[in-house]
Amino acid sequence: MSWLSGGQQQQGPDPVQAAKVEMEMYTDLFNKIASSCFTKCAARRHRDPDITLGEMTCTDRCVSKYLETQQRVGVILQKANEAQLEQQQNMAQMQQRLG
Amino acid sequence: MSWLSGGQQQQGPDPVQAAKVEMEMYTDLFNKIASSCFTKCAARRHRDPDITLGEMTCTDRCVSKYLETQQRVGVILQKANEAQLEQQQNMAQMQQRLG
Amino acid sequence: MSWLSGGQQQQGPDPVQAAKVEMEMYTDLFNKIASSCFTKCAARRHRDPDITLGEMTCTDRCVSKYLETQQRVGVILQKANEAQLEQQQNMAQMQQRLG
Amino acid sequence: MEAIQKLAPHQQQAFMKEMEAMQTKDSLNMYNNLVMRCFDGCVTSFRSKSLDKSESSCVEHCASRYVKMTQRVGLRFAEHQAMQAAGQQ
Amino acid sequence: MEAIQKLAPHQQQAFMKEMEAMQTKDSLNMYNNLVMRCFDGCVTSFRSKSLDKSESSCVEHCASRYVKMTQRVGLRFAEHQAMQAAGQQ
Amino acid sequence: MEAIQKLAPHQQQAFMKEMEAMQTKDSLNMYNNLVMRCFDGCVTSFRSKSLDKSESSCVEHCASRYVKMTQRVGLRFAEHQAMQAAGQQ
Repeated sequence: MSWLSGGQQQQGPDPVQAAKVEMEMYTDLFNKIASSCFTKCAARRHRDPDITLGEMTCTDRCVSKYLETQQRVGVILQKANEAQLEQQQNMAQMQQRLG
Repeated sequence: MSWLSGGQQQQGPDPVQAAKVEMEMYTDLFNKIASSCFTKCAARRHRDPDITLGEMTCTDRCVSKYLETQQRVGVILQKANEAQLEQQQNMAQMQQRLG
Repeated sequence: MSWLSGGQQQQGPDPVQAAKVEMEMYTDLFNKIASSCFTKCAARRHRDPDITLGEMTCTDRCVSKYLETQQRVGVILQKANEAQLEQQQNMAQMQQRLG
Repeated sequence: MEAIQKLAPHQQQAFMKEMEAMQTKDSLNMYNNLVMRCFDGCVTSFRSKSLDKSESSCVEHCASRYVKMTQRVGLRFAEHQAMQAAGQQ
Repeated sequence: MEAIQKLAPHQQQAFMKEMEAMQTKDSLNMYNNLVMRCFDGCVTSFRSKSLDKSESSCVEHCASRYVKMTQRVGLRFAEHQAMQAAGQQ
Repeated sequence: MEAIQKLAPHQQQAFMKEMEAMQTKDSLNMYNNLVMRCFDGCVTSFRSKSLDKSESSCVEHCASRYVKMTQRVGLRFAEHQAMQAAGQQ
């Protein structure tokens, strides 16, 4: 989650709250992986209570592809954040020169 | 959000909490517009990183149609609220007369 | 929600918070029933503002089948919880003997 | 509803205060969700910036049918809770 | 998990208390979401007020497969977190 | 935005503090939702453990288009709020 600290340097929220939000996000990430991978790997006709070998392998690969996706999307968001910050700084400088 | 104050006249929640809830609702509204309009205007095959002119025009119209929908649904909910309130008042009067 | 107290015997959270969480869960359950049953019983072309007799009967049956589903899934989760607890206890005993 | 029944009188007062805040938030959430559901279901073309006649009646009918449906679900839901509570005593 | 690792000992105690409350809430949310997912996936006709044989076995199988699946995702997820943490030291 | 406008100066300070916490949480939520949306839209086969070339460019394009789209929605949304506020005075 490091791409976040870049833009918002403030006196910093209370550490226990920050840890709580981080845990909430990991729980949300975990729930989303379980939900997406269940839909993609095991959501056909529920004929019996167990998951097949094929569904287990699919699940392992789904978790790893999901986390790779999270990593790549994080890089895109960080670049977009930096581009936006730069744009704001250029605009601020321009206004000073014209001000 | 004014249709809300009609029904529930209470001593009123703490103003900072009320402002926080209002901001949460605007953020939720914004996220829902972005999500719906992305699905309707730009969610085909992601062949390149930019959005086309057509997708931009679609987005502008989508935002304005979404906000018009929000306004019309708000009127329907306000009428339903008022109808329900009236019904409760009639029932209360009836019980008093029978009481 | 009784299947929950099984696993986590702790000094117990503050009673008002526990009651608040319980109410939040009932509200969430209610909203999910309304959403699922609207999709299954009434979400065709919205040609007029009222719901038909057939849609009302469908709704009544949908609520009762949903609550039966909730009850059956609760039993499955309780069994899974107990199985997991037992497994943890066996592992703990085994470690003691080997420790 | 075990946790709620176990509340002592003074705790019930604090609980009621929480309920008021929750109800406001819940009805705002229901409003936002209903707008999205009816928009997604009724609005599919973007040749103009405003809703045409059939789109506006569709979103209005969708909203009013959802309200009526939710009221009916509320009645059935309450009946079931009452039966369950009676069953447990 | 930077924010959690940075907690001082006395803060960890407060954090654990929050975790207990969060875990209870999270498992109730998981329960509500699982009921909705299995209901939507298994129940499509409303000629009667109670689940028929095939619907009840469908929702029960759906729930037990989801639990097994979540346990497996938990193992893989923990392995990835460990690998990532090792990668960063 | 009635509730926010009615805040007294000292309340605005407390409100700003809440906004900072909310913004952090909101952008983390947006991040988690965007990952799920692009994963669901772009990744459909599980013959291997890592994304192939077309899957990785699909999730990256999906993310960068979503960011651009959200910026445009932000502008239009702000214009509408301004028009509505002007309309009410």
